[in-house]
Amino acid sequence: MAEKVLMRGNNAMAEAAVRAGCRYYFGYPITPQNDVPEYLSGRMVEVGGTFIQAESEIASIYMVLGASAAGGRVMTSSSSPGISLKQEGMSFLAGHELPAVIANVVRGGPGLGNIAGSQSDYFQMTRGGGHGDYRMIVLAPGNVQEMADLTYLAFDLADKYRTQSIILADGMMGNTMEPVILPEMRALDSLPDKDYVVDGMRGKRKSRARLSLILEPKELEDHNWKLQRKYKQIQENEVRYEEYELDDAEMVIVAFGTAARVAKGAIRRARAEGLKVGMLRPITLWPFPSDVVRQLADRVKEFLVFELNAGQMIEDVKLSLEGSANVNFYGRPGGSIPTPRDLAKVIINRYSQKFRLI
Amino acid sequence: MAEKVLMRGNNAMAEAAVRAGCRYYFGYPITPQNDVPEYLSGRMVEVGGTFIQAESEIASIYMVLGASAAGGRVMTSSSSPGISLKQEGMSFLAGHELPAVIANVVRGGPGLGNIAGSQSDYFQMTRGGGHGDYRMIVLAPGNVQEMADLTYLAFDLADKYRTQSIILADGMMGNTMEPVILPEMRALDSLPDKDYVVDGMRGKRKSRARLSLILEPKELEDHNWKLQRKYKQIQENEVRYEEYELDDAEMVIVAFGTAARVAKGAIRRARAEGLKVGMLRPITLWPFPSDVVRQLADRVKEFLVFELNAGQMIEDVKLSLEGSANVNFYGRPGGSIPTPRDLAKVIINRYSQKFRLI
Amino acid sequence: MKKVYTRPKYLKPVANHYCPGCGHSIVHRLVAEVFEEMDIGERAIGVAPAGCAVLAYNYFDVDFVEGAHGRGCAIATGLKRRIPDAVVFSYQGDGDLAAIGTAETIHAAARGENITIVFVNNGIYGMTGGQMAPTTILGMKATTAPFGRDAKREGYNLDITHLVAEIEGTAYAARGLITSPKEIRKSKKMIADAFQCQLDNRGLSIVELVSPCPTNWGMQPLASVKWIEETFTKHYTPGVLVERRPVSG
Amino acid sequence: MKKVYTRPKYLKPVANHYCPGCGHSIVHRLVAEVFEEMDIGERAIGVAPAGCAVLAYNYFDVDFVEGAHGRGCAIATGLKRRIPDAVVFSYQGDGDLAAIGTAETIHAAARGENITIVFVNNGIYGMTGGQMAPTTILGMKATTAPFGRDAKREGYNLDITHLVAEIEGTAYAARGLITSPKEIRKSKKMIADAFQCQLDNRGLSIVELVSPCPTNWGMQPLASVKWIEETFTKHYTPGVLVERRPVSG
Amino acid sequence: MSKKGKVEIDREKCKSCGYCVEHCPQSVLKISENYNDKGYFYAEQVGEECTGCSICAVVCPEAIIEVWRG
Amino acid sequence: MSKKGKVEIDREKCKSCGYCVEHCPQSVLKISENYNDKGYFYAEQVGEECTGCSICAVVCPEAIIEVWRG
Amino acid sequence: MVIKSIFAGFGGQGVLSMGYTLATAAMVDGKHVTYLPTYGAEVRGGTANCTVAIGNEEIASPVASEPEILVVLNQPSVLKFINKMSPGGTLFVNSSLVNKIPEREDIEVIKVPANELAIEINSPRSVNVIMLGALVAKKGLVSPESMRTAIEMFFEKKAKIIPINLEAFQKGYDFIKGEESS
Amino acid sequence: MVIKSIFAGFGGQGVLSMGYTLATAAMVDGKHVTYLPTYGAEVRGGTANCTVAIGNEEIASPVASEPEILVVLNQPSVLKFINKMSPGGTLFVNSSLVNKIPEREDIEVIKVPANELAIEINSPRSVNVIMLGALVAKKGLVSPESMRTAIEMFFEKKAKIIPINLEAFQKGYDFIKGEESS
Ligand SMILES: Cc1ncc(C[n+]2csc(CCOP(=O)(O)OP(=O)(O)O)c2C)c(N)n1
Ligand SMILES: Cc1ncc(C[n+]2csc(CCOP(=O)(O)OP(=O)(O)O)c2C)c(N)n1
Ligand code: SF4
Ligand code: SF4
Ligand code: SF4
Ligand code: SF4
Ligand code: SF4
Ligand code: SF4
Ligand SMILES: [Mg+2]
Ligand SMILES: [Mg+2]
Repeated sequence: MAEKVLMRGNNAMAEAAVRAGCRYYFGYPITPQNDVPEYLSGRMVEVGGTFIQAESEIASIYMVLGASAAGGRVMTSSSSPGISLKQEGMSFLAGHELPAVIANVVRGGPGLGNIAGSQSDYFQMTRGGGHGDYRMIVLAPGNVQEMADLTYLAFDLADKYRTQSIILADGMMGNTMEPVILPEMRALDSLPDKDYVVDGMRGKRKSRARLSLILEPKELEDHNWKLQRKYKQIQENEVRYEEYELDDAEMVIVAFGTAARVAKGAIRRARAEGLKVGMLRPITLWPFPSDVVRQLADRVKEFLVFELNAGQMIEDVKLSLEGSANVNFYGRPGGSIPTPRDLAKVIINRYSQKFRLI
Repeated sequence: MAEKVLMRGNNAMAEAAVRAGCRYYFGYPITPQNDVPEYLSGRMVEVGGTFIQAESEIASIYMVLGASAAGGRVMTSSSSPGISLKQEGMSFLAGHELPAVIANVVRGGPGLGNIAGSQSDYFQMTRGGGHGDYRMIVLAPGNVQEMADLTYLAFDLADKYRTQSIILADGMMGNTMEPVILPEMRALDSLPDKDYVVDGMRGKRKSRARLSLILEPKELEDHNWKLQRKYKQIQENEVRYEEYELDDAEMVIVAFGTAARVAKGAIRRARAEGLKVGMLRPITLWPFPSDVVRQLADRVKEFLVFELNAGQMIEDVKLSLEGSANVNFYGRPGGSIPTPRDLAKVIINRYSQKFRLI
Repeated sequence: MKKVYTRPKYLKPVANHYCPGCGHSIVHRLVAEVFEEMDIGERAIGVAPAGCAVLAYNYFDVDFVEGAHGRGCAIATGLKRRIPDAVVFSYQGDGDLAAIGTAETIHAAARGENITIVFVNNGIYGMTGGQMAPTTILGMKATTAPFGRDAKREGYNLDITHLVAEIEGTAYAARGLITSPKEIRKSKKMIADAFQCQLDNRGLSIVELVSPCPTNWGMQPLASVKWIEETFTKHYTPGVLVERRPVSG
Repeated sequence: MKKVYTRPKYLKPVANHYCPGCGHSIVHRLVAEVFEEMDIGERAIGVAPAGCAVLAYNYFDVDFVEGAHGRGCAIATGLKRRIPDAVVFSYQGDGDLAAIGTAETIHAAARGENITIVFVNNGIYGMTGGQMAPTTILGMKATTAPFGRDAKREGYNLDITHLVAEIEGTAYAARGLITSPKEIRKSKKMIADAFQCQLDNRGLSIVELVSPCPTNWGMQPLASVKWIEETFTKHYTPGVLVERRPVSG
Repeated sequence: MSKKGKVEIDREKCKSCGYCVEHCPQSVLKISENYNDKGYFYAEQVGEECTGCSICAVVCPEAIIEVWRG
Repeated sequence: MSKKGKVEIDREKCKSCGYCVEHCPQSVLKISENYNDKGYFYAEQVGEECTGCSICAVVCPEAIIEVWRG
Repeated sequence: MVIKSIFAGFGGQGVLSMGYTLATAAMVDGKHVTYLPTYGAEVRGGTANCTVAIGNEEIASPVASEPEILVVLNQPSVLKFINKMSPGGTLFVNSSLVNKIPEREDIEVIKVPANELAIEINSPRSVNVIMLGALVAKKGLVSPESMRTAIEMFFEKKAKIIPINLEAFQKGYDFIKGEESS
Repeated sequence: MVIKSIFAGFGGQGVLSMGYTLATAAMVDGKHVTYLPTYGAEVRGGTANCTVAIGNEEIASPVASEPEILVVLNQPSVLKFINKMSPGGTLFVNSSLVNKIPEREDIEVIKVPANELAIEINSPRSVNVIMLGALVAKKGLVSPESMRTAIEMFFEKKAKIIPINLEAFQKGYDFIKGEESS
């Protein structure tokens, strides 16, 4: 087994990308994810890959589109405002059906906001902030190890479904260092073949075009239904989540990423007081583990959604539950991150109200 | 009363903007909304306003931000890909708390898609396709008359709440001509005063800044809660919808915009066959008429959501119902618009299955 | 008798959607001829613009990626970096390249990106129906400049090729006309030189083709080419604007 | 004794967050002095950049709008069109103005937008921690150009002020240094001339201030100004680049 | 000059722009009085003096003129 | 030259950049051996030969030098 | 009841103004009406067409997937649209330019030699208005008076050519009435 | 149990490397550990600081809102952070540069004249490592062996200065052990 190294979340993500076979990175600086381009500017030279600091986030996403159309494993990263700028390009990637890995190391919003960790881009990432009916796989790492592991996975999923995989982290996750075991380096020739790539006919085949303009409504409709079938497949196959202390739980916290991390600490405190609290941590935010939530409601009637925003994932929880359990929300927008103790208070409070403790 | 004129939806919207006191328009051509900039390029000269064809959608949205910060009633318009490009700016407008009216004459997506009418930007508009926790008032006109009326209203709402008002139309609505009665021309000096405007101190007051950067998380959190309170207020005061043939309905269609138009025709056909079908047409997509939907479910147990997309508003319907009624979906993404007859078939089919007719 | 001219092999044998007399269709032909003559069609990859040439991949018989409006140079960059031995070109209109795509164009030049830009300047937004372009000259009418472009109101027209030529990473910048047989032949030479530049790894090459848009100019085809020669070229003089780092030997 | 120099009135009496020896703080002072001397502070509206000067409104005692990264000229356009008698300026860094904001800058110039750009060129992305800027010169290191900028790998540095100067709508373009007392005085004169240009309604005015970023250059303040004079100015020569349509009489 | 040539025009694809007619040095092309299925009055060769110089092909936007010479 | 001047420096805002010290033609400024609350070794006037020329103020990034002359 | 008509022809034949004028007349008549032109220049060089829906109730869809009326000015348009027509519909063809009409027994075909008629009144550009005259005479979708008003409104800024267009309208109108009474 | 420490001082005092080295040592020790530096240059000219959390269970939050340990190298940092400290915590001050310490009776204050000690070993830049020595000696968060390994790892590319830094560590360590035993 590989050795543990102390790495910053952003760097673990960047290194995992290289190990997953990513040789094309196009980005633009923005706090709190600057480590990614900084790390890769040197690293890509070492592995013979391409690093370009583009003139903007928009240029980067279209460089991604170009390199992906030509068959490369390719990545870009940014943070909230920069991700907003990429929305058109992300819609194009979806329409063109091209794989790409995109990291959003979320900061406080809206507008210029701040550079603290936040989760307020949940809607943007899970509902498609760009135009048109499309979805992307959204992976939410819960610690630095997962920053590496899920990034590694993201490339395979992207290729498998010809889709975008999003790494949805936040400023704190990106900048925290933890010991991490890095995934192994993939040999480039072990990567899956792609038969849709635009790389020149070379006298071997007919000309090809990758495109998303389909003027005839009926044809564009068919294209859309095809996309929807693919999304359906992803929903069936790729749901990922973590169950934490759920066995005997009477109250379920639903939280992801940094919030889930804090929630674990809070749950330990609550359990220390004798409260039967557990957590469901969606790892894939899309596809959302709706069935798991729904099934939990068969035995647990009290849910608390905890997010570092004003309430976004709660919609997915409610859509899953369809009224079958009670849902409360606790949220902190704007980059505020409560301590496990703060959250434990909220949990204990809700729990006592519900189960008439005290 | 003013005379009826035959006008294209896009032009009716543009003229209504001028009559609402809009004197600043910044835009960029994109089909199917080109009439808007074309109309206003001449009209603004007539009324002494400003028309700029910007170098891009991004530049336009930031020109909007500037003119709004300086106190003007200001508008931009675009269609899906162009709206995606504006997402960063829209998040900034939300953070800066600046009013603006933005029209999205939706086309088929994702990517370049096509120029037919579509409703696949519902998520983008109602959930905020940009980063951060923010919402915008989303008005969905059902015909050309409403293109004018809701645009007129949009400016007042934008000023009242210091928010963005979105006109969510589609290619067909924008390009259809119908007789319309235009709202009256507002005198510029009748427009509400604004006390937050950045227009130079002029020796009269201290310097002011309009901004969204709030580095301290606690302060940005407070700013966010303040925004949320405002959104709450809008939800309480500004819900708009149309009820159509609901009195005795046993099945409710939920549809907006062009889809609702088609649905009316389908309902007339269904009723001609003796089916008790009605429609709820949300006019404000955000705030969504959740309470109305919820109350309807007290007596109607069968809902059919009909959208010109692969299923987006259905989430709001489900969130409103919380499992209290049965919901089905019929959708056509990619610019396909079914005929009233097609839709009637779907309705009759569902209705018969449910109520065991035939 | 011997066949001395036939449709170039890298143009598909299909009708196109361009209006009668449109410059795009001539430029397509020239590029396709150059591909055949230089024997680079098999490794060519084009980026199609949002613009009248949006369907270029339906006509060119080479690989293509459809671009978003203005982002041709960025997409071409991604393609070229992934497949350095491909001949990558971005086909763009004046709105595409000189308005929304300004930053992408300027910075591809600054990077000395080894791609070729085929830039069709018709002084107007053709596809969307005749709105003002950055290249629309003073006095010229457009659907969004109904009184004719006025410097005070609509600003000046922009010579983007000149700006690109000023940038060090640009190896070759030229402007040709799509008007008479003579000018068309010169333009073709420029296109060939631009691609040669890419083959020689010299950096960015751009050829601006000043082209008629009879439809949106409201002119007959013959009148439109005449207008180019008499009026439009006053703002856009043909010729080689810059040639840097010539291959030695 | 008479007070012959004091803090200008349009600078708030507060400490700023800039690093020791940072050029931004000197430029702030110069602009504030010009406002006072030309008596235009009461109708000044600034646009703050995303960049080290993001908090400019905390220091300038005039009205301000905070901009998004790169969009200063667009926001300034909106402001100026709404309030033509205001003195509108966009304060921007080299990343802001010459990378992400390229299109906005070029087109504000093309429109001859009657605004003033105060452009601080420190050859680096200061705020985000020393990444390469379009203006980073060849050989110079940056956190995203760890081996030093190499034309083949990272492309050439861009002289955006030169490009802007080439555009017809630009009435005034100049480049000054923030180094010695002499150069600083010249720079101040340029800033005053640029604002005068706006007062005279002559079109776009831009002043580039070549400024030290001791922190990200990894130099002491005094070493950094010396490096500007000896090395950086080889790429960015100070002087007036263009002056168009001078006021008659 | 005394070379003999001929052209073949794909009349269904002709859009009647008139460029070939305008530039043919031998004036052997003209716009027909008949139109094709798309409604365009197509160009056609009317004289025998064609030299096969290919100028018409150089200006034709539709790339539908084949030229023979010999 | 024989004019008399003096400067007053807001030492708590000084960041010790050294510009004023470097450029004072009279060399009457120096960096102190003491630091302010922010930890910067601030600049101070040490000689009497100040002419009030204001050059120090022209280069000071913090705009914290007031100059008197007369 | 809502009646839908499609007008189709080459770009330059005044197809869109036909629809627009008819829609205006319907508005003047106080009817419900929508007019939907083809929009967007994304595909060029095809035929132009537009749809008018007129009725005495709210119009559900401005699109005509099965028009009751089809007015075509050129050959390609006949081929393109004839199969969409609703059974019992009426096809108006400009018989001066259209000779091949695919057989359909369930529709009525009205041939109007519009080019010839236009030449008769010395106004070769009025082919479209002549067809409108025929349409109104045959189907009475709007009153002739409203149609005249609509024509006057349409040419408001070129008052000079109002008379000739009114004459063209009458020409087409009379052509049908003459046929009917003959 | 998780123990959180904050390290704070001027930018140039090696504050971040203090935290980083401690975190590395904890990793070598096989402990759970997180290290969170201040990031982003959006506000300049302040103090630098970082947080290290070490424990034998998963670490919930890398943030220390109530640190058990505070290590400060300059005066402003004492004032900024002392009130956040958790009761019963330990404050390590570089007493060479810090003279004002606000009173708090519920914490222990360890004064280390780090600048002087650094000069004693002829390595004025090693103030931070000396403080680390003191910290480990007093609190035993990690083993001295792991700390030495971490120092070696940190200076891997500047092998020459490893010995002097090991010496600095020992100097701080011994300072505390000396005090304790005295
Ligand atoms: C983001 C975005 N904005 C706008 C458009 C609409 N659009 C398509 S092509 C075009 C302009 C075309 O003009 P030009 O580039 O000059 O090409 P031409 O048609 O003249 O050849 C525009 C504005 C779009 N497709 N995408
Ligand atoms: C859309 C967006 N992208 C990136 C950033 C991050 N960002 C803030 S400032 C900056 C660059 C600053 O460099 P420059 O403009 O040269 O100003 P300086 O700090 O050097 O004065 C960047 C990339 C942002 N705030 N928004
Ligand atoms: S609109 Fe202009 S550019 Fe477009 S195809 Fe027609 S002539 Fe060509
Ligand atoms: S990082 Fe550079 S530009 Fe930013 S404040 Fe510090 S010295 Fe100035
Ligand atoms: S080949 Fe020459 S001579 Fe013959 S038709 Fe063409 S242009 Fe005329
Ligand atoms: S040049 Fe080509 S398209 Fe034009 S008229 Fe001649 S043959 Fe027809
Ligand atoms: S005013 Fe002149 S002489 Fe006096 S301290 Fe300043 S620079 Fe020196
Ligand atoms: S120039 Fe100003 S900040 Fe710099 S040392 Fe002198 S007084 Fe201090
Ligand atoms: Mg064009
Ligand atoms: Mg900079």
